[in-house]
Amino acid sequence: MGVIVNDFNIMVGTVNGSGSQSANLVLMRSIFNMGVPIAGKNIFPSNIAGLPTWFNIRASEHGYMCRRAGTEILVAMNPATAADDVAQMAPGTLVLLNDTIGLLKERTDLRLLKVPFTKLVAEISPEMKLRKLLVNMIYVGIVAQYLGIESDAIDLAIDKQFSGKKKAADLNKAAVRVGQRWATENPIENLGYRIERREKTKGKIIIDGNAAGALGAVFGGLQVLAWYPITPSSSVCESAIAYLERFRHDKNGKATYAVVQCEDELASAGVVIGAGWAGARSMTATAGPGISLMAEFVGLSYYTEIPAVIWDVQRVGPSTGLPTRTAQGDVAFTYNLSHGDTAHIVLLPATVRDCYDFGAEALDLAEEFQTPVFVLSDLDLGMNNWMSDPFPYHDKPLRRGKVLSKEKLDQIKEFARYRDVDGDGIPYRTLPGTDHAKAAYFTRGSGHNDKAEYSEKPHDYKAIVDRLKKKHETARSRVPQPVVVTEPGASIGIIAYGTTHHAIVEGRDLLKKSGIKTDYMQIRALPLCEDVLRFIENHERVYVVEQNRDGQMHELIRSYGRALTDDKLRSVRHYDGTPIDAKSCVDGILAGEKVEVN
Amino acid sequence: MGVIVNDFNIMVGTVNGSGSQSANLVLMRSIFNMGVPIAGKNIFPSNIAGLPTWFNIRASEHGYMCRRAGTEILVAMNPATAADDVAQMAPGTLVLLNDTIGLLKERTDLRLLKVPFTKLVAEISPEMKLRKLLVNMIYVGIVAQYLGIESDAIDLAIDKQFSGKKKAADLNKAAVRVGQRWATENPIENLGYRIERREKTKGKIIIDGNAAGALGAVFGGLQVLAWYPITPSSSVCESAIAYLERFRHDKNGKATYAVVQCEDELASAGVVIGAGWAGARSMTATAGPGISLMAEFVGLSYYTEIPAVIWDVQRVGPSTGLPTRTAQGDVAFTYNLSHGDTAHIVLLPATVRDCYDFGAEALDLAEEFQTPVFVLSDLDLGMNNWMSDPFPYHDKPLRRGKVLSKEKLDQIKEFARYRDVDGDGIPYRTLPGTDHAKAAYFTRGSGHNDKAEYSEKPHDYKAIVDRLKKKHETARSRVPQPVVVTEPGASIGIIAYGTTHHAIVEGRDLLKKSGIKTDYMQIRALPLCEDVLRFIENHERVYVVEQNRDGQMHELIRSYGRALTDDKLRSVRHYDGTPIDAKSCVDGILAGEKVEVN
Amino acid sequence: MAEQDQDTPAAAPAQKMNKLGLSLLNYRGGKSTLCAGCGHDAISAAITQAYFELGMNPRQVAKLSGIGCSSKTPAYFLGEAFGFNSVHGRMPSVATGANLANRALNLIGVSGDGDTASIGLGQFCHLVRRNARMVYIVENNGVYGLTKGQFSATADRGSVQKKGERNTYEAIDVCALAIELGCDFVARSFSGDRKQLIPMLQAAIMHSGTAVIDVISPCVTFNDHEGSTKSYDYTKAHDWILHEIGFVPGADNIEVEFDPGTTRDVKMHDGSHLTLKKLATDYDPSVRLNALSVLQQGKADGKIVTGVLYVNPNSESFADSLKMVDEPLAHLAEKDLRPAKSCLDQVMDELR
Amino acid sequence: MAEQDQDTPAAAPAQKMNKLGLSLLNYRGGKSTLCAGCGHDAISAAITQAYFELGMNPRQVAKLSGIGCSSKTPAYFLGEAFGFNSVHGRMPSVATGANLANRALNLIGVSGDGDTASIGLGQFCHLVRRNARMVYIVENNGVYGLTKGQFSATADRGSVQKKGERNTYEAIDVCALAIELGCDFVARSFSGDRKQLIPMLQAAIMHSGTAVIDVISPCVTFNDHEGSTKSYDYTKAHDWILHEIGFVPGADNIEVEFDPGTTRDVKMHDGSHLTLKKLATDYDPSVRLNALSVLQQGKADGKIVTGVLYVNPNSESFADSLKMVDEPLAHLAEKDLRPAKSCLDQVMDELR
Ligand SMILES: Cc1ncc(C[n+]2csc(CCOP(=O)(O)OP(=O)(O)O)c2C)c(N)n1
Ligand SMILES: Cc1ncc(C[n+]2csc(CCOP(=O)(O)OP(=O)(O)O)c2C)c(N)n1
Ligand code: SF4
Ligand code: SF4
Ligand SMILES: [Mg+2]
Ligand SMILES: [Mg+2]
Repeated sequence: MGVIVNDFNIMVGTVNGSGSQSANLVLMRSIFNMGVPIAGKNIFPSNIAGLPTWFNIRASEHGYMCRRAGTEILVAMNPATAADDVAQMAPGTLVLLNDTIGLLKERTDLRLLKVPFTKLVAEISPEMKLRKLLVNMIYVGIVAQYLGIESDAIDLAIDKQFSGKKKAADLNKAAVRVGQRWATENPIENLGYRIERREKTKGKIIIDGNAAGALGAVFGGLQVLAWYPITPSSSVCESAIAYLERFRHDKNGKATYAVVQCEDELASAGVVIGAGWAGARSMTATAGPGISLMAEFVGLSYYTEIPAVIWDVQRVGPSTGLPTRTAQGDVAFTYNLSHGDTAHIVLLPATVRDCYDFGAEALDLAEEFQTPVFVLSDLDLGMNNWMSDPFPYHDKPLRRGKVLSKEKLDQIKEFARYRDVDGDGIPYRTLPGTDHAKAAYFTRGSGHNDKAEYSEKPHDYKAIVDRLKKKHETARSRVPQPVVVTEPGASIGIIAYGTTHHAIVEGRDLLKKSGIKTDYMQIRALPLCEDVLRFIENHERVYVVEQNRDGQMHELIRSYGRALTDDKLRSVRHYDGTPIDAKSCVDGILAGEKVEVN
Repeated sequence: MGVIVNDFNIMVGTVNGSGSQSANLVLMRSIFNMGVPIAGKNIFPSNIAGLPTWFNIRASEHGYMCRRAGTEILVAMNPATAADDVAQMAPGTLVLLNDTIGLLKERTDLRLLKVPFTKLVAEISPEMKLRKLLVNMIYVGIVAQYLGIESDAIDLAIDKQFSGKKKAADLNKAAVRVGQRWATENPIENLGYRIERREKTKGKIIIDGNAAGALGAVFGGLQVLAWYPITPSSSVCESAIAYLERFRHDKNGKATYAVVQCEDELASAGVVIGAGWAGARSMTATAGPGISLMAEFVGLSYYTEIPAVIWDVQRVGPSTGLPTRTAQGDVAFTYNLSHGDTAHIVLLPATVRDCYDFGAEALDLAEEFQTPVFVLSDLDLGMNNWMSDPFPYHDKPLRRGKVLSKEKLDQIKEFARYRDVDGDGIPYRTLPGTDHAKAAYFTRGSGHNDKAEYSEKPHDYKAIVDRLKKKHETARSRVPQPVVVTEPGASIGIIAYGTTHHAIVEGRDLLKKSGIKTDYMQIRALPLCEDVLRFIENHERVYVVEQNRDGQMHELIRSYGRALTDDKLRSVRHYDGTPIDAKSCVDGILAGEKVEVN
Repeated sequence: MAEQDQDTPAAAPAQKMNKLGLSLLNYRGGKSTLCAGCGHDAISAAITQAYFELGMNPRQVAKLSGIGCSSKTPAYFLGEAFGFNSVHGRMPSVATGANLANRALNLIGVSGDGDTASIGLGQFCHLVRRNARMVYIVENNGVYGLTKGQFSATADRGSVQKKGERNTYEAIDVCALAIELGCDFVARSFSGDRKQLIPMLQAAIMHSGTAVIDVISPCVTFNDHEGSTKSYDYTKAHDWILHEIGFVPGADNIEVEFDPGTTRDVKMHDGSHLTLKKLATDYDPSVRLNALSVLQQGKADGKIVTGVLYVNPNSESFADSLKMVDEPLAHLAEKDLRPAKSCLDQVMDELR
Repeated sequence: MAEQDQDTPAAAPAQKMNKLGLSLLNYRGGKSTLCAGCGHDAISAAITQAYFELGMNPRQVAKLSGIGCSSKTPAYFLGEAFGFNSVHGRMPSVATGANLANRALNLIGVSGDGDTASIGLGQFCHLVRRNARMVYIVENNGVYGLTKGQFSATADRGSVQKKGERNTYEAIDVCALAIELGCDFVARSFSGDRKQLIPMLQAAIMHSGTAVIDVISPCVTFNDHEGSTKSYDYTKAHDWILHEIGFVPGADNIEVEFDPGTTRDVKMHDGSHLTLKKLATDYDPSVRLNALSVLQQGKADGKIVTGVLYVNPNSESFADSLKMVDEPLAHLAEKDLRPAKSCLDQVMDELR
């Protein structure tokens, strides 16, 4: 077997709260600093400290960023899971085992190295508290040494991780050196994996989706942020707060924004709607349980036509479900959130760049369409580290929608809050406080006519909801449109969205190797547009790949599509809480194509 | 023109809080007492007193019970709407106008009678307060006299309405007499409408759907009722309380039930789930806004597999929407209520008999399937008066589902709360307080294995949600099955559910007259069953008729159905807040059939 | 200046103008659809009068409410003001959002006892805690009027429903709660006491944080019978009036004359004066525990305590505590909202 | 009878049995997954001990909670009891339902300060109002532990977060609220004061209505630093202990000996005794206003008042006020649940 260069997984099994997170990030960034694309995924429990956590670093020459099953190098630091972790390894895996951990069954088919971490770390610091943290840097040194990661790359990563704290950086570097030395003293023959310098990460950034979304919102003119903490969405708001605090004060140091940590998600939704009504760009972020609680308010926002942006960083299950696992389970629910007939704009970011773009775009769309806009991220995108090209500065004017100022009111004969003046279903609005005789109107649920007057008349109600539907139709072509990638000669299509995208990118290459050419449509928003139907028409079979049990997007497409048969449109689903990998999607498609799956 | 017998509408336009409701019920019941089928619909505003209200009495020889557009006899008592009410009448309509109301435009094409109500009522009572109420009985007398309704029939109705209160009854009878006398003194030539005695209502009852549902629940062993008032569902609970108070005390006068008026719908849902968990048959009733608020709890109930019954008496719109108008707008939302992948059992009553049956059936299904069960009624069914055959006593044992008692636990080796022992996806449960070493388990969201132990393992989660899906599949054949009515030679099918049923019953007769034969499938529950697909397969075209904007059931059928094309399955919708009438549904179908619509 | 103080007997009362040159008509709203005699209508009239007399631009006012008969009333006063009839029990959060988006708006929230003390209790408490600047009125009739008369959470234990049912729950006293939660303006009044309510409202409108006024407002249709403790008769008979209230707007810059022996003077944040004329006892509304004791005592004695229960005129509003710019956020221009390109570049650099 | 009172030095402590013949092991739960040193774990231990000493059948207990680190703890005590980890902030309604379905269940609810005072405030208040029989424990650390340390609604104004942010909101005092809302058993303790907490828990368990115990329970990971007012150090330093608490179970039928001059004796509903030994001052917990003043005073003095703040042992539980049958509803047979055919016939007749 030859040497595999820049294409393998490193898995670290550890305990949360043990400080291994910094070490893992340093290891990941060291590879990145070698010019090799990486993707880091943290698999953590729903508690604060003391439970098993795994961190997977994927190095990928091709820049594949989805989860990849299989581990080439395992660092087993957690006594509680080491036996299990080791048992799951394929023969030949390199395992670094903390030598204080005794294994019941020693496997001879692995390359198992017992590392005297406790002894090694003792050299570096006499302080027990520090040792607990530094021990992790030792495995960074060992792994780096075996893989040929250069010291410069590591030091750069450490400086970044402990930026400003030179003493800490130096201590950590010392720990890395100890690890490197130990590895040099304990060489491995024919390891078979190596990191080689490349130029593939130059200028790139590493960021998580939540921070990226926050950045987009802050540069998109976010004015009011209301939130209630919930994993995995909290860092959307926490990052936004940090950026707001840095960049959004006037010359007197006063805030050009407001943040409210609310008592719950009902309140967050209310604040966002109240602020949207009064003319501020407002947003909140939550996860499924919060979405459920916001249902009534979202319906109000839809019927009263008030802008509101709601991020849903999707996780698994109800309440104590699997709050630290990922899913795309809220697509259908958010699209039609609230009782009665409703349909909302939903943006579906796949990358951190999308998060950044949609952070601003959602605010624009909400004000343009005067309606709630959802951004459906997920835990994998939101909380993991992703490599990306740097984000461009958006300098197009903010789209504030059809707002009638005092001056504009002077120019028009009549103002009717809910009238379809332009034929696009989107009415004009005025903002509270506008000092004009024609400005004021009374906002209430659906019981109103086009002048916002109370009405229980059948035709008034029907007119309102028909126009709302028209507005939704208008949105089809104005939300972010799908991106299509084709392969000459392909008769099979794949549709995916959100983080499933990354599994498709790799999956298509794998499929191609199996002789199956595919075209790929990445859906980026709801409502769906005509192109989706054309894409389906133009292919023999189309696989909709997603991360939920019920094939929610598959159903939405079937619902939207005319004359779609199941024979043509097929559903591939992955829904065990882990991010979808390329293999799951390939296997699903191969099964559909009745190709033998290995 | 001949005389139309037993087949016309009487509309009374009045003011709510004016006491006309009793008069309208007496008039309706008088016709009923003549043996002629009736249906009464109250169109009332969302306030307490002083706003326009209309009451429509349909007399129907055929027993059609849906709304029928058009008015043959108008009683215009409300100065605020009289002009409008009168303007809408077709030529020839008999209009009884309170002579204190001046009309701007007098129409000569109507048969307009100005009735000196104020003068007439003065004869009966000197008390102003009483006069305000009694004035309404005068129009009862007049209309009854013109139509040939016998005094016996009226007196019987009055005795029922004022049961026990002889003095009130006598006063009201006197007012009726005054009306009758006035009518006799002011005869109409060739009125063209008449009530003739029939035998079609013998033994029948008149009840509203909410009371019927409450009765079903109380006779179905309801133990805990939690509620928060909301129109149009309040009377489900208020009726249940009345029946519970009458029939559900032990020999010491102690209650065998508990009722909690909660602080909101979140709390109602919580109480129902807590009670269901602890082993009581529990239920709540609400409308759309409450459903929205219950979303999180319903997801918990689904994943933790706790029985819960939730009535949704559907109304229109959000909050201040049209809370006193009817709709079938919550079908899709309740079916998949809560974030993540969920699917619930939903019962769809069409008649008051269904309400009664489902009142008990929902409690059975909830315990059998250990899951939330919705009953989707609507304002039209819930709050209007419907004629029905009397309800049979259900004497089959209550179905309490798979509960392991202390004794049963002794007999089994292991108890695993979430294990699929029987292959139907439904696990066994124990009730809190069971004094057995094997009994206790810990209830939490989806993060558990089949022994109810905490687990974040991918395969544990997948196993749980796959089994939940299986359970839902099991439900397909165990929920109330569709009812099919056929017409020899029909190639067109109609699918409807809930109150739309009544428009279909009449609509099919109308269609037949237009030469279009139809078969009809009445869906009575979700999840859908295979029969629905077979019904579609067996017809050239199938119209799904319903009362919401987005064709929600149409979409659910398309989602469930394989290989259904839009060309075959079509959607007919009525959604202006009024109950669907036969004509709307016929017009929709004729348009689809490209038959000229008049 | 202060035109409302000039008594011009020549002009018909309808013509009377306030300092903005507006007549009472400019402060009226749509026609009420409530039951004739409903306490809520009297409160709407008092609100109309209070704003008119203050000479506040109605277009700078925003009216918010939840759901209920009470929550309908914003449609019946200040027709020139923007209104928002939101969802049941959640107006406080909507008002908070509106306050943050445009702090120059003068907010008035109208709620019911069900809307506030039943479904909305959590939001009410948290609004008070945040101290967003607004007047929050509870039109308290002890029942859910709009859903036909069920007991609400403010119904007194032992009080009797129209159909005869007796309430077995302890009543929630929203004033006591607000005081306990740190609210800096808490008062109770009676819809039948216009003389008390109008100046109380004016002081509340000028208060710099959340001002809570619980107004007993009888529901003539469902809760005005014997056995009710929220009927007109009962309230009149059991009203324990703490003091006679007066209000002198600060903008008028008039030196207030009052006798320190008989009248307390509270100088509000904006310089206006709330005067409290001593009645039977001398009540000091600047001590929280006083308010709690007087409420407990009222409860023990079967009295309804009305008046300004607690006031701290130096209340730091939510917007201030957030250190927001003075200009309403909603009025900020794009340049204030989008940071410069250099800021983004800086962040990108850090992420490399 | 009272085996826990016999001091049998021969038996090893682990073997010690209670009156049911169960050892402490029978009252233990699963292994905790909380941070080492978390206050919540100490509370779980106290709960374990309290039930063990009471000799209550653990299978008759049901443990309920919302969501949070605190709400996880029902998994860590009383492993033989049924548990329900429900949704965030809404455990009170679930507990109410469980109480109605089976009034024989001995309910213990565990919540956090976020779970109770932020998202769950409304439900908490309404639970107290209903007075469903249960112990309701707030494990109060002033932060949302499980979501990594944001301030909750019980964080004191001015207290400092780990990252340095200062809290600008007024703290919600759940004890004061509960007292204001008519709760008949309200106490505060400290996770570090096992001696106080155990008898307090025992009295709460025997209380006939809702018993609220707010336990300051430091979060070692996010709120145990300087500047925190919920740290171990701060709480120890500022603990104002009202009295020394003892508990004598009533089933033992032992005449309680106490010195009326130094000790107050509260005879609980079931005959057991709560004894409160006077410390610096003689605190009378039978007067609501006393509790409110002592809390206000504590606040003014920067003290954390711990002890039994208010107790009224003659509390009418929710199930009693509903006049329910004594037998748990969940145990009723079909014949009790479905009225006779004649009843239906009667209704049908009326509808004709
Ligand atoms: C979520 C929700 N639940 C229930 C209702 C029904 N509802 C409307 S108003 C109301 C109670 C109003 O009582 P209150 O606030 O006291 O106002 P009042 O009518 O007495 O003035 C209720 C329960 C609703 N609109 N929304
Ligand atoms: C509806 C909902 N919103 C938010 C969350 C996220 N969440 C879980 S626990 C928690 C706060 C817990 O704080 P607290 O009750 O004080 O418990 P602690 O962890 O401090 O013991 C939050 C916000 C959730 N689970 N559900
Ligand atoms: S029902 Fe009561 S609260 Fe509602 S409008 Fe009528 S009197 Fe007022
Ligand atoms: S985070 Fe805080 S509250 Fe949570 S377990 Fe750790 S110490 Fe306890
Ligand atoms: Mg009320
Ligand atoms: Mg906490």
